[in-house]
Amino acid sequence: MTEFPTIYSITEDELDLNSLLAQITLPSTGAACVFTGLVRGETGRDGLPPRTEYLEYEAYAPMAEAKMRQVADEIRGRWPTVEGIAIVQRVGRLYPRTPTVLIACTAPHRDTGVFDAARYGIDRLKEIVPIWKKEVSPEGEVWVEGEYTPTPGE
Amino acid sequence: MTEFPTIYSITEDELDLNSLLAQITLPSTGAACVFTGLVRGETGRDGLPPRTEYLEYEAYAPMAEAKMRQVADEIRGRWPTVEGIAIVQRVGRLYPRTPTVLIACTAPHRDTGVFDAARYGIDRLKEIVPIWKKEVSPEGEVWVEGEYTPTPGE
Amino acid sequence: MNEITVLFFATMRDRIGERGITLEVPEESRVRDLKRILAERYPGAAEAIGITLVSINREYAFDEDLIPAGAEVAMFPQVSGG
Amino acid sequence: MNEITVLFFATMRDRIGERGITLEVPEESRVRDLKRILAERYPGAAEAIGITLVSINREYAFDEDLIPAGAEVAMFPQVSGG
Repeated sequence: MTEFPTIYSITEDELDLNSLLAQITLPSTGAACVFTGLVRGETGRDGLPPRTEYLEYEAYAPMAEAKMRQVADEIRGRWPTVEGIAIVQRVGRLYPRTPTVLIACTAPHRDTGVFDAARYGIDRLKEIVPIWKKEVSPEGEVWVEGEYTPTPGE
Repeated sequence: MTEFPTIYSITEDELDLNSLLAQITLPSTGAACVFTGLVRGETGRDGLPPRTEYLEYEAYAPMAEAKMRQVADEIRGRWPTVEGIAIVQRVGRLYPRTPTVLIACTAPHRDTGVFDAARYGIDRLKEIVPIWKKEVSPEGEVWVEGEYTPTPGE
Repeated sequence: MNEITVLFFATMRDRIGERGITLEVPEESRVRDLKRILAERYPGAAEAIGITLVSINREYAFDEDLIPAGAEVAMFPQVSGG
Repeated sequence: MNEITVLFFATMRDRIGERGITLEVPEESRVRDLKRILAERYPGAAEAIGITLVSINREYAFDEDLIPAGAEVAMFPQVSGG
């Protein structure tokens, strides 16, 4: 059996979509869904200033990488056709238009869950992977509040 | 009103996901879904040889670009929250593990259709954009057969 | 007579043996008329011509559609890009 | 007594004013006991400590969970990555 590539990391480096995709591409791969989140400079989010100068990301890196691994395992449990998985969060000071997070899944075909798998991956990352961000604008700094409380076993 | 970027092209050059994503990222963009198709070296598709040496892609380029534009318009009609759209098909002789096509959509948030929009884009490209591929293996050459017959107005 | 261009792609190009031709067709010719003309000229490709997809000036066209003067017509199989 | 490490992230770090501390807790201490100890030590952060998320050795932990000797405990708000 082929060992499927799984990449998970917290990094301060620029996200390189080309390189990450190549790392999770096998000879049998025919489709890839790459989700990225980016820093919004114009937010309009409730209670936050309308213009973001930058976001400051921090992570509890060793636990974050363990939880990314768990998210990857959950994806494989739900979509057994998924081959490669990459889950990468960039941390540090990130300016608008910058990709901050990437979830990529590959599979032989596009119709066996590669879109749903990537979507699930970003949803779960925002629930259980210990990463936080602070929004910095001319008006000041605001921590972005998470919404999800993990339950035992997560 | 902001003019949303729309990129559509037939190219012989390597697909650069980083550059294409940057070109469709606005200050208000918070999420991007990038789909790529890749050459499968191990196919197992019915009636085709099990190992592909390379695929040879050709396009009726001016019509293909017009139909890509139409696909982008259809996406905007269905998912008005989509901001930037890139639809790019690489042509020529492409070897296994190579990205051949890219559909990318950006939006302020991940939960307003960016995954569905990209999925729709690749489905429609495979229906109406005049591109063909020939599979070349040690056993010989086989044109890959399309399945969809456009109707008037498509 | 109207002068038009006809382009062939993929399996149609293989069967016709040409990438494209120019030819004169009677005014008011429709796609079905052009198919008949080509099937006579390329009898080995007659079956493929019968089921080919057709575009006129880069839009999909169908048997009843009129072919305007100077049209760029193309014939090709169902698409298989991606 | 068991020596443990406690790390603080994001708003918890701001409130506690430390990135991490080591401290001794009685054997058989549970998360709820640690919260009480910390709330006494950092009264200004008592409310935040009451509702913080907790991990033990990089797994989520809850009030009734025992804290093993040498544990790496962390306290932090709900996550907001992405």
